[in-house]
Amino acid sequence: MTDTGYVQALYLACGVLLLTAVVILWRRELAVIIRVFALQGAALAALAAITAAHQGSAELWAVAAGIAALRAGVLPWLLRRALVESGQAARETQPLVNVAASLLAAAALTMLAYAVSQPLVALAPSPATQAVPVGVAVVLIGLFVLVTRRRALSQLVGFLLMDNGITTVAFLTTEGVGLIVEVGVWLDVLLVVLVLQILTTRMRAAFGGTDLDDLRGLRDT
Amino acid sequence: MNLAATGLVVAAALGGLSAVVALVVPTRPRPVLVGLGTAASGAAAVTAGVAATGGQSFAVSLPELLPLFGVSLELDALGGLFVAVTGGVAVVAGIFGMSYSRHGIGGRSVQSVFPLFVVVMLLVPVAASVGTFLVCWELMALTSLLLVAAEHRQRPEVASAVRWYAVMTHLGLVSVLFGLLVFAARAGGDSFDALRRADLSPGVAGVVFVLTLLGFASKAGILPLHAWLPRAHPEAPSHVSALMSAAMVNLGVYGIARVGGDLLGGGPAWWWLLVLGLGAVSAVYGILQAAMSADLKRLLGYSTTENMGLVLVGLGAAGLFASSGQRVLAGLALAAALLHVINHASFKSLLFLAAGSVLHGTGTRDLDALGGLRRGMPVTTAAFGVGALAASALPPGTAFVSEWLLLQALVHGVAVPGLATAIVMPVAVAVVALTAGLAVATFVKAFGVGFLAKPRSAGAQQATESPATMLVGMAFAGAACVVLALEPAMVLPALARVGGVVFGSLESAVGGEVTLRLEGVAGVLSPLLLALALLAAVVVTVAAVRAPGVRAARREARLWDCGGGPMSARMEYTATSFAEPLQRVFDDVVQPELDVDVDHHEESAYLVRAVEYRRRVADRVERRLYEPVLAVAWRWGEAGRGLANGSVHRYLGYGFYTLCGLLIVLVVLR
Amino acid sequence: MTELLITAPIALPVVAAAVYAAVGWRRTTAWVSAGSAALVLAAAITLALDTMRGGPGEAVGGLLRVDALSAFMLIVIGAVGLLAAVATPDYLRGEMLTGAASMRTATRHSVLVQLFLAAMALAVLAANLGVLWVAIEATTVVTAFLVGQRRTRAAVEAAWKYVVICSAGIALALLGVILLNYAAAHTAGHPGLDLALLALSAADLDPDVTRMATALLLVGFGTKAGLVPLHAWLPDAHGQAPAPVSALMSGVLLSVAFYAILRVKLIADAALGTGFARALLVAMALASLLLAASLLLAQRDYKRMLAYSSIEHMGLVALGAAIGSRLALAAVLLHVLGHGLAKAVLFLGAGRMLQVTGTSSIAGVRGLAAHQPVLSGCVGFGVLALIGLPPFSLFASELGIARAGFASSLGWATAAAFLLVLIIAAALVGHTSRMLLGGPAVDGPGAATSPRPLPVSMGAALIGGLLGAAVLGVTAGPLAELLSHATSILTGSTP
Amino acid sequence: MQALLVVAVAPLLVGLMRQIRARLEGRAGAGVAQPWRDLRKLLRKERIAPRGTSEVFRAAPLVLVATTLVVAVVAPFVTTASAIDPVADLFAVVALLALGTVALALAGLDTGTAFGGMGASREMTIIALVEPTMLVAIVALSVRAGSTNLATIVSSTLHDPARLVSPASLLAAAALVVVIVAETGRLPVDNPSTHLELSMVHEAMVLEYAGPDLALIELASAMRLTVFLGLLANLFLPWGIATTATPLALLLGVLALLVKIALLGAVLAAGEVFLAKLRLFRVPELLAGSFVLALLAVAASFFLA
Repeated sequence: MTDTGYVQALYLACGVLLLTAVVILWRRELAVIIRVFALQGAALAALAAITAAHQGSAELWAVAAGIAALRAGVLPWLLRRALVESGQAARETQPLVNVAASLLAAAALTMLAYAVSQPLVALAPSPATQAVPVGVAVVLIGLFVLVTRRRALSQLVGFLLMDNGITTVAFLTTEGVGLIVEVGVWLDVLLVVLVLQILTTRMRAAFGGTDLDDLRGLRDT
Repeated sequence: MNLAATGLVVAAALGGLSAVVALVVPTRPRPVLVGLGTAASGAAAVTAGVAATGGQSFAVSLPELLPLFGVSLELDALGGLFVAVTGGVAVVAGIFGMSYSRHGIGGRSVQSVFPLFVVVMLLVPVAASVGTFLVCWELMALTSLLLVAAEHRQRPEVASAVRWYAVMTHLGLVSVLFGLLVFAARAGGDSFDALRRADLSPGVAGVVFVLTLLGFASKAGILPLHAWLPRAHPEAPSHVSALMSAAMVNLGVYGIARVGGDLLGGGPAWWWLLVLGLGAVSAVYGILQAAMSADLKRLLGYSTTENMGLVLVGLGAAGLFASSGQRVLAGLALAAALLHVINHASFKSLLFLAAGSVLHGTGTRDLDALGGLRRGMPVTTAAFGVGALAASALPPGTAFVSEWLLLQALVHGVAVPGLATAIVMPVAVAVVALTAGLAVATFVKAFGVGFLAKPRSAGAQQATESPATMLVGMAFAGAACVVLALEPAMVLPALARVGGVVFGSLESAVGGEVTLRLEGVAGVLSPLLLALALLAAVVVTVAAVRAPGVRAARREARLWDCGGGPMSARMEYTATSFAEPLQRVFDDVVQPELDVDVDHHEESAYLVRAVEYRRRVADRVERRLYEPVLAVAWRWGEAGRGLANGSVHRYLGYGFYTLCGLLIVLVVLR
Repeated sequence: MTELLITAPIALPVVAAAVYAAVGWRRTTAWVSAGSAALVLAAAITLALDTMRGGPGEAVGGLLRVDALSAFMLIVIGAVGLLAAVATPDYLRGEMLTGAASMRTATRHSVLVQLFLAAMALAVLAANLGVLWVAIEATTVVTAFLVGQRRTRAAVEAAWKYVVICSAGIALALLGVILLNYAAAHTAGHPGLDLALLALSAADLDPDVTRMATALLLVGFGTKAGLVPLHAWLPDAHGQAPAPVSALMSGVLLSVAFYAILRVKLIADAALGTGFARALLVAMALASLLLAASLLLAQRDYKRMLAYSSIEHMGLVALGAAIGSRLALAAVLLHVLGHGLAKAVLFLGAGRMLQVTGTSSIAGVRGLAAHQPVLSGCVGFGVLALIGLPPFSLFASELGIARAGFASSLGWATAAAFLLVLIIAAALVGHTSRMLLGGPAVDGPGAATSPRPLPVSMGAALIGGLLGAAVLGVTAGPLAELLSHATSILTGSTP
Repeated sequence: MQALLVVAVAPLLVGLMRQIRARLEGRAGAGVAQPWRDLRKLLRKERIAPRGTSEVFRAAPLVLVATTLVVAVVAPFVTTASAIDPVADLFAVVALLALGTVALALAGLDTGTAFGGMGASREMTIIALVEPTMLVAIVALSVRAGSTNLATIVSSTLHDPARLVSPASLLAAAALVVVIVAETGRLPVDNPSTHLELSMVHEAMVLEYAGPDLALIELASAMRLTVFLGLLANLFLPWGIATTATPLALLLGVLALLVKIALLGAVLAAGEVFLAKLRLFRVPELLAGSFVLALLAVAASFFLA
């Protein structure tokens, strides 16, 4: 792969990542959100694959394959299953902040990410590190989704969004943090999602829904 | 090992042993063994303390104890005085407790904490490093707290007293801790030796002094941090009250003397004016509240505030004199203050033990329900009488001597130049005088209403004398009162040595063997001669009256009842009515709350069926100072609960906004 | 041999978990968990002796490393784990009596608790920051179901909040790990994420990147340590988890997360100077203390009260770490151990109170001392230990932190912190005395139950924990040397 | 010797004052020696023990007389050389006199009657204000003398008569006059000849006494009045007091004392004719006023030192 091709492919993948994050913020239907999330997973896998191709590293190819399986396959599948279980009533997210404001916030967060990432770029300027702000922005948008979305499932998506962003940063800066740690991280993420999914089921049994605003029993006021 | 060291080690060992014994022996012999052990420990401590004030010293360092800090102990004359006083109180309280503990407080925990309380009180004046001092100080708070809580099942007020005490003692600790730690940080060492050598800027020294003063004053029951005292002292079991009121509060004085005098080396005049001012306010306020109080133990508790106030007046005057180079007068004022500490310990332990005996015999400590105890409890009555005489600063009582010395010191305060002195000294004189006058009224009330006249309740009617050990305990305390009243000169050399520790070498200010002879200023007083003269005068009078052949036998006669038939106990003056005129006089200061409900007959508004009169003398300082603070805390708590409103979004939002803010700061600061 | 010993604290609980998974929880296996915890403690002590004599040791290809600090943390894990494990059988039996748990629940509980212990042991033994992160995140996963064990609405809610908040927070820490890795990749030494190597070559790290990484790591690990801003899971989770799990979470998990902060701070200080991490930690410490004070003043639930008190103590520990002198750090470590013991006792006691009275509301419990003297005594002394009264070791450690604080440039922060601690102490004493003191309640939920005596092993755990804290406060004995070694690691000096 | 003098003179002083009042009110009067005759009569009567009273009740008159006697012995009335110098301290003297009052108040409480309690309560209220005033006034006097020893104060005043017209001295004198009036139970604080329940103070306490006991109390009251007037006289007008122990000086001292006391008593008695008794709750205002005077005296002595 040529250098320009590599750079273009890299930036394309990063663009898709950021775009999908914004779309997740934009759309209300959970089914669409999950599909977009799968697309983001694929973009992330592509990013890994591009890096692998550029470096010619077998280990990175394996990592890319793992990412594709986990983030474009297993996790969206788990989410979809949870969505099916939850029935018709819970198909839409109900943001605490309306969509227009959310998008504005996303724009501001992206700016912030860009500003914050300057030293990261400055440490080792390269095409890959130039794209680091995208990863940071995805992390911040993910956190924003966690804070403002009221469905259990959309919080799950928000968490995964953060995780995708972090993985992006990892790839863009240092091509990963070593296989053992990488696998450990994946395992943890997977387990967290599983746990949250089981808890969603229990929540539905206990509360009759997955609206997080119902979770107000434990408080001091 | 000299006598001081041996005594102290034996005292600590005996105390610890008693605590262990309390845990293992069965209920029946427990109070006796613990009481004996505590008394023996106290006796050993007295020996050690007396030896230390006699010039012996003792130092030991135990770095293995108290992680991060280590423990170091040193017994000098100043510490020795307080060790001796504490030990003395422990002796009488221990003996008294042998039978007093039988009703309700003979449990394992209380009985094992009691000797420990004594031991840690003995260790406080011996501590020779910041860490050691604070740990002993806080252990003292802990053990006394547990003892105050001893009777929590019997009375709901105990729990409230525990809360007040715990919070305020902690407040005091934090204040002392701040002061000492700032001191230690500037001095670069924890040991008192390092602190003594430290060279502090006046500002820092002032901060250290004020912070520690606040904490120590709180322990001594000085305004404005006194509120725990009239709650905790009455609610504790009486022999514990005696220990707290006669021994523990002294350690507040010790702290001020040690830190302000010994460690900080005197300091400017304003420190001591502050001490004097706090003392003066406390003295008047304490005795006023005592005069209004109808609860015997609460009255005694407030009287402690008064007496500690007087001690601080003396201590403040001593510091003032020392700061202006008047070493003789400083010695005189300090001797007065320390003598008052000793005297107060003797009569306050006696009074609290007598109050305990009353509580034991009648089941109440409400003066309005007592009366006529002299028939059922003659020894207790006599004991309380001796104590009341001692406390009311009348000759031939103990407090008279120390207050006389104090006034002597103040009279000569004119020698100190400066406007502040010219204003403060007359006020201090007035305060001491006013306190003396009110103390007389207070103790006449306590003794006259509580013990003389007719019983006002069934409990007082059926009162019987307490068991022998309680009487022996009171007898010891009473003997101490009498000896101190007649022969105060015997403790003077010790006081002079203590003065040397506090303000550097002071010239001996008071001398004499039978007669107290002030050195450097004119003034003599002989309590013993005074008492003898009084006795002689009584004998002469008796002889003179008997001489003309008057019949010695007395005929019993009816009381004057205005012809209305026998008088009942309900017609008597109660403690409340006794204090009513005084309360009117000081209406503006004490601000009592009156509540009069008049219940009329149906037929006419002029015929009264029943009048209900309630009077409550609330602590005004409390009202003004504590209630707003409590209200703020309450509002804070209510508002604070909003922080945890259960919304997971808000919780995550805390993190989100913090993160964004943090990132922005990072961007800006780069 | 050493290699085996280093893996033992992780392997033993895993084996115990396997035993429970295979055999199930029953009379014969009830004490397996206690045995495993005791062995962990024994291993920890042996390791501590080894490290003091022979310096750090490594295992599993350098992924695990034990030094004095790890050994000390292992001792904390072992000690508190032992307390919790000893009390667990009685607790589970009590739950079964009330129908709140079944044999299956008990089995699951035991398996998860053992895995929890293993994860914590892994966290403190990890030689690599990435592994440390994985282990700490693993504790979240493992304990999620323990928090939600009762499956009531409240339990599910608490578990959800716990997992979501902690995962989000710890994700930030992951970002921090990755940034640190990035910075490390651009140094001469290429230390990767190895903690010791990072600390050695920290001076070469790019300051800007490291600064950002440190901020993220502190906030992220601070989440698990119960520090503001992402603290809010703590009262819910600690309030809802079964008592032994609350004891473990409050007594050890928070400290293990704080251990991560200490390791990060060591690197950050070397790279950035002490100012940055200190400023952040002081801010977090004061905010945590302020929050704890605000919520304790009018608290209505005693388990939440204990949870907020944990936030307070982590705030104090953070303050100590911010001060950063030898004395402060030694005090921090001592505080971690003392707090672990005292808080474990209190949570176990609170669990028993809940079983006896049937309510966790402070207003619902009155005059407990009258019919549960031993339990009340333990809870009362526990609270006294918590507010820093001697002879408990928290007195010495708080005094140490204060002493060091006034000697440092953080005098004002220390003063503010201790004023807040005073307010918190007042609130704790107020609430506790209302529950314990007074005559026997005549009616209300607190009085309805018949006086059930405290089970022996539960009592042993409570009294043992208190005695441990008290002995530690009187003399640290051989621990003093270990503390000194561990402090040297934290200050980057030689002992 | 001094004591005998005081004992002998005291009833005569009371008789004198009564006589002056009687004359001023237009009555003939019972004669100066009437109090002595009363005492003789009372002493011969039977001793009475009211039901329910205790040793305190019986001992109170003795204590009252004894304290006054001690003061009479030690205070410098005739000569500046005191019999027992270590007791001749102003504070001690004041406290001794207060002790007597306390004994009486306790006796009043001991009877258990409403009157006894009332009298004791009022007396204690008054003494709670009187004692401080006295102490403060004493301090004002002793600041300049540098001692609270009575003899020292008196002789220093003799040496430096100009001091008497200093503000401190005048203020202290005024304060002392007021409190002595209060302490001895004269108008306008208390009416020694009333037996009206609502206004009694002193008389209410001693209501149950009869016979020899009453005689002792009456004697003690008279002695206290004499002692106070004597003190007042010698503190502010010390001339004539014997500074040496020669018989002539002593005789002169006795004469001077008698004249001074008689004069003061006459002034007091004359004043009483023109005064009505204050309401009880107005009394504290009067005493507070005198307390402030005394305080000002001390302040003046400090400022002008």
